[in-house]
Amino acid sequence: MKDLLRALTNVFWRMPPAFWVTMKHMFKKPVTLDYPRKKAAMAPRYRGRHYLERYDDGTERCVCCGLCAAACPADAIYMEPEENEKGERQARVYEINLLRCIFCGFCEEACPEEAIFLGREYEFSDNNRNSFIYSKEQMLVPHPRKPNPFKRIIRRVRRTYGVPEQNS
Amino acid sequence: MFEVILTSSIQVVVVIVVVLTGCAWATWLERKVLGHMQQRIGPSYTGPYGLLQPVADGLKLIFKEDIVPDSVERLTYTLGPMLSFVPALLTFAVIPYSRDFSLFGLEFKGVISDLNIGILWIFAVTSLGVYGLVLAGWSSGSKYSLLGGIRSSAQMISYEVSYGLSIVGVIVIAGTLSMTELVAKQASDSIWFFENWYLWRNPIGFLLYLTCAIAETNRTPFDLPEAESELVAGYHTEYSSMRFALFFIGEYANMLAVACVATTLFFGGWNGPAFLSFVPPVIWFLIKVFVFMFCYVWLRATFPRFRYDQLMRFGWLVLLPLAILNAMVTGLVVLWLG
Amino acid sequence: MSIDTVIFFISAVVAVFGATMMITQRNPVASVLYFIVSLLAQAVCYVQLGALFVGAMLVIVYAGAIMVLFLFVIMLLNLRGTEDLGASTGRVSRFTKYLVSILLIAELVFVIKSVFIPATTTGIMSMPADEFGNVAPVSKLLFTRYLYPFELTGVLLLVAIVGAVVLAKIDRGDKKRVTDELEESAGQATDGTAG
Amino acid sequence: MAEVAKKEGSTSRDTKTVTLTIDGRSVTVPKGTTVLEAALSVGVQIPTFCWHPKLKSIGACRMCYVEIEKMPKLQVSCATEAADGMIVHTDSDLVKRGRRAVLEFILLNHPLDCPTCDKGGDCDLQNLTFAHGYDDSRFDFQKRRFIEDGVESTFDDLRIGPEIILNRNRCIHCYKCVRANKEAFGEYDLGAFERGNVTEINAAPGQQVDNPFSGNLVEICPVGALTNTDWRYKIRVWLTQTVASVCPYTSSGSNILFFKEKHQNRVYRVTGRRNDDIDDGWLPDITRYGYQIIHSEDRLRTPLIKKEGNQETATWDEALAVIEKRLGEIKDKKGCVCIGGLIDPSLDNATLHSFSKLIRRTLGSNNVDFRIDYRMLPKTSSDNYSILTSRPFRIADIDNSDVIITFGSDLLKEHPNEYLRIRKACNFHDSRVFSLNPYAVKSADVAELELVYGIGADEAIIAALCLAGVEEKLVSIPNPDQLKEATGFALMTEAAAVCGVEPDQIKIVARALAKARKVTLIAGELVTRSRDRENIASALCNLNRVFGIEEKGQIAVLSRYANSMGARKLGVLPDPPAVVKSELTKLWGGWPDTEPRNTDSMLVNMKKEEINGLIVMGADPIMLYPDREFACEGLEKLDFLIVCDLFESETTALADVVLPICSWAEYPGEYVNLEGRVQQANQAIKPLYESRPGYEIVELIADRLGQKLFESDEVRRIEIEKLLEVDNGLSWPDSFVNTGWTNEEHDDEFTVPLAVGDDPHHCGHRTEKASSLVNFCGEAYIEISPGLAANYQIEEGDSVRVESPVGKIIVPVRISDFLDNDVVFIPRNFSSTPVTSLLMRKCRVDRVKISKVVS
Repeated sequence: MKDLLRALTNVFWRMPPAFWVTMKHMFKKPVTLDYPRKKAAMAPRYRGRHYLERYDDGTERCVCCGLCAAACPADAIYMEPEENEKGERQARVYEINLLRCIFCGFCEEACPEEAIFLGREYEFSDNNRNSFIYSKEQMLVPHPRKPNPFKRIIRRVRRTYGVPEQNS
Repeated sequence: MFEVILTSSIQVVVVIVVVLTGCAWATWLERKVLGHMQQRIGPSYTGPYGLLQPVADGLKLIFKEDIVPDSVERLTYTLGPMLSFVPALLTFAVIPYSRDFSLFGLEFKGVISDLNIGILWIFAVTSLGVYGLVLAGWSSGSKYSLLGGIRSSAQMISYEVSYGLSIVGVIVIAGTLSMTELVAKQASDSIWFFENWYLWRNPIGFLLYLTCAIAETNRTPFDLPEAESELVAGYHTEYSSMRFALFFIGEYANMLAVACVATTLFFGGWNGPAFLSFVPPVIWFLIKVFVFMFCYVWLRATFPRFRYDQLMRFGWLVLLPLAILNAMVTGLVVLWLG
Repeated sequence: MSIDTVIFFISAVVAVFGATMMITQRNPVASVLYFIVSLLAQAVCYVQLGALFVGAMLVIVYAGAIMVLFLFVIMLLNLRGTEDLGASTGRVSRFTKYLVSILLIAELVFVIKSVFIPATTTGIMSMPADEFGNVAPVSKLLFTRYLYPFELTGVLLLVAIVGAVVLAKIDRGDKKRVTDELEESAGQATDGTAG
Repeated sequence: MAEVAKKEGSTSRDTKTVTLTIDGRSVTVPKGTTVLEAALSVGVQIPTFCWHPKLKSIGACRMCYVEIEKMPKLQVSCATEAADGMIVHTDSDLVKRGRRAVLEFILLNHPLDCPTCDKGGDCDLQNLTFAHGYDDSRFDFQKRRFIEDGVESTFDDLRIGPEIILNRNRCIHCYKCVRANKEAFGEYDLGAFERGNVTEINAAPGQQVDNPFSGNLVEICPVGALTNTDWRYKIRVWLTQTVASVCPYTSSGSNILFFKEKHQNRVYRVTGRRNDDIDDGWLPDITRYGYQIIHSEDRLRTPLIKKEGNQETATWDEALAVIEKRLGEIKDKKGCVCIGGLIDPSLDNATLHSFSKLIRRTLGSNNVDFRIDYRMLPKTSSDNYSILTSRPFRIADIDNSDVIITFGSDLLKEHPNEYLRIRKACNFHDSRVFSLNPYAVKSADVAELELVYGIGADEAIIAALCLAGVEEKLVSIPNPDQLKEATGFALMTEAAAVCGVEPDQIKIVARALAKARKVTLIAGELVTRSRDRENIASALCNLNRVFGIEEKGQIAVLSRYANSMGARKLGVLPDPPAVVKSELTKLWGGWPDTEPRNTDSMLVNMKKEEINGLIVMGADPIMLYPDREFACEGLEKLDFLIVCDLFESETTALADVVLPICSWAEYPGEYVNLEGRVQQANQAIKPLYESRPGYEIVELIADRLGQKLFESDEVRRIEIEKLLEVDNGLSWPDSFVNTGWTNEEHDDEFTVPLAVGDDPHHCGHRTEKASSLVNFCGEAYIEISPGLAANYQIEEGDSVRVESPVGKIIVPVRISDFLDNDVVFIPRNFSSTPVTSLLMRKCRVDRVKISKVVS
């Protein structure tokens, strides 16, 4: 009997407002975007795909130290170092699996050479998983630079090794 | 004799096509309405307003791989989708969608088969539909499917009785089991064209019918057999491709059938206002059915799923007593009023 | 022979076939399925005889409700394929088995003899009266001539339901006690490891 | 740093103790212990850079500051001797400030190039800075920098050895490398130059750091100043996992750690796993770099089958089918005696035992041997030799022996770990070391006295020693006449004259032997690979009897290969000692009653076509058997030859079926070192290519031949365990043994005695596949004394033609700085220059003729 009464009160007293709520929302403006046709404006510090940076003379900044891979919470970075013709350490293989990446930016934080940073592009879709594993060549492409990203570290390196200031 | 066979064949074909198309676009309707109710857009890419989405979905389902897991019982696994699909279509045999009419010199009846126990036919057929679900769940050899199957059978048993009893009121009032007669008795020539609808004479019966019918068609908030948050996809977890599509169409065909029966029993069937007699009666019928379909979606957008014990409690402790009460009271009143 | 007769015989054969298959299957689910086939064929027979109401009720009640319940129970018990249903091997039960079989065969012979041997014209093939097996006549019979048996059957079912409920209740009580004990022992075990 | 501090130098013999308090804990330690060691012994951790448990303290880094009450300043705990009643604080604020300041000074000139530094991740400086240092630098001026290549933009790596790379900017001047090099290895190729701010560690002028222990310098460097090319820019250490294993090159079984990357199925480096009983934590370079053969490109990848003269790749099934058919044919036609087996003694116990069972039970003959590189083995080995190889011997006991005698052994090449032990005994315990060698060897530099006797006069020198003991009345033996009779010399001087040694020197050794409280006598390969090893063994038995060496120490002929001891104990010989034989008979329920045939007699029988089938497991007889011509002839006459090896070799080239075998890193195995200690080598990586562990191959062959060798791995394990427990029951002879020495005649044309052995950076026939070891030494050479070189007017780097009666080779010359007589040495590890082609199996001393190649 108690169930019966409760059911009846529900039907006649509580359900109509509930229906009203959904009906009301039907005529509100949708909060989602008609995505591929309209694109959302990204926040200024949005983190998208990764880029690798070069020095002004064209050599890669990345020395393949592995700190980004160590910092990566998603274990998305794989690298194999090698020795270049100058005897310096650099990456032979540097891959980021964007399917695993959670775009947290820790790699950017961890990088002691300021060689990697996350750009703003977020549209990468494909029908093949392998194409989401970005290679070094894919990430070493020209890209919109962040304003003076390396000023601090360049100054510091020059100071420690006593390289005279250059106008660049 | 030949003409009868011809006309009924044409009718059968037309009805099947209309029902299947209706099912397809019912999915579109559901996605679109549900989207807007949740302040989303819904399908918008395939055709204008995403209208061709059902076509795309259908093509996708046809071309998908038909996976048959190793652990299934082959025969019953194959039978499952058929058993859920066929009874849903059979229902439409006794639904009157129009008055008798003639077209291209052929005389058509407004119904495929005018059985004198039409309503019982519907109940008999829909009660068989549950075998598809149960057998699919059982034969899949998967725990989720089995649970889905068990749930659907338990739910069916629990709500079938109330379902049957909920229409007793209307039948007692009308004194007939024939669908065409039921429609005819609700006709009215006055400006208040809806004055004879059985909805007014037996509102509790209508609510009971609606509730039980939703439960019978496994729709939200009674969609426990395929509760995706607990059972992956319930009884059809292991199905893919067209086998899955058969379940899908079966479910929507059942929804349509329930909407048609509700229209016929409580909303005067194809009867429309007399002053708009130039409109073909089938249009009125379709409008009413559409309203019911919309209500299905509306309901889905509004209410969460029952918990299993709530479902059982509601079925046995609320619906069943109410249904019995309704049948008895209506019977007594009819007896008393002669 | 009209088309109705043909359909009648076909469905009759199907009904017997279904029944036979039902009792010979090892898989309980298959048995249920064959039984449903048999029931549907019987319903067709009724319809062919003009008893639409009886046919529909057969489908609704037996095929639609009771057999679903059976299936539900089978699935709950999860009897699969060739599972041994526990044939009893006692001497008495073996004896009873034969006795019952002999009785059943005797009964069958008797029935067949009484139906076929007289060869009267009022056999199974004679068409029944109009309105046979439809709503009104059946209701009339039920509420007049057979009212008393009908109500008695109701009482019988009620007794069965009450009995089932009582049995289930007792069972549940036992389970509760067992689970209580289990919980207690589990609690002790965790206490032990914690200490 | 977690290792227990037990400094060898401080285990002083007097047992006075002092008691002090460290961080509130009372500690009692022997007098002479430093505060640091006292603290470590009770588990108080003190950070250090320059301290090393196996080296003397110098207090260079000052990181180990502690506060000692009543002392005005912080004290360097590694150089402060613990005294009674000291109250030491290791964790006070003052100490913390002191450490921080020290680190700040150390980091003053240390570049922040951790991202490119190979040490990053297991760097002491990183760890300790993280634990104790400031988190930012206050120094804002230019760092000291050594510019190596004139290009300022790059960093400053300097290659100071074949494998070692030095970055002087990173060096923090702990001097551990220099000290280890000097104290532990006795090498002077690395040193500290200049003073003050510009102090630098560097290779000695004109020298390369290429000593056989140079890898340890890299391991103990606390920063990335010394790195090696093996690990250079390969992988970060935190991506690797370590697996404990043992070395398959040294017979002491150095304990090692594999650093493996689990996803790549690859081993990246090997470091030491300090075990004071065996290796003290020092690894010879063979061990450290020898692992590279595992990932050599030349590894055999699939089984090969010879078809119409060509070896073609095949599947295991095909190869095994061929084996089943052909071996079956030989077995049916000729009988089992016609099948033999040779096995490499550096394989693990399971493989050795399975192999022995395959030959003995499945094939039913006694033709099984592991002694591939011994010439002219006697038909049955005598007890005198066997007993010398099986006496209890402990490496750690070398430390506290006050007299150590090495006899006929170039330890540096044969047993590097024991060499370091002897050096340690010399440095830390003032032990007296005497070296008795047929020719001068480098490892004799530890010796107080090196007696170089005439080559081939091994018995004579031992006889001289025995006689010196008697004549000088250093020992009293009951029947000196019998000794004289047995040795064949009446007087010590007679014997001394035969071997060309001053009698006085022999007397010195004899006196030391007689007075010694504890003796270790090690006999090595220079005599044991000799044709007359039985005689020499008898002579050693006599020596033992005269001086009672075993009562006051240990005497042993050390086995050369990693598991020779295991092979002996498991009876993988044609005629194992009777006890082992009976145990095996018991285990297997039978023993083939055929004539025992060792490597030598198997080759003889092959030549006579009485042995038609041979299974060679991991060995390369053509390369190592000391008569190449003879081995080749024997193997070529075989009907059917199965070779299981890691690499293609000359032996595999002759084989009808070649099967790839796993290296020791690819399956778990047990090895018995020369002490009889069973050590476990764990599986580091999954088998590479299609290779399989040796025992598995043996069992597959046995399965094909219709016998299941072992019911289960457990059965095999139990059998091995039982065999290893068997005491071979041999005892010293109860009287002097006749050694009967005669001088060997030789051809006048071939006059220069030739010594053949391993290069210090190589071992056996496989290490030339390890690229780092090839960097140390990549080709054969002839080592020649300056005097001889002057005779022939040849200079370093010239090519000479070396001819013997049976063959000739052309090799470049190295003028030796230790050879002083006319013996020449040629390493046998290089397949391009097969030195065994100069050898004759019947000779005791091979003699050659040298002529300069005029280009």
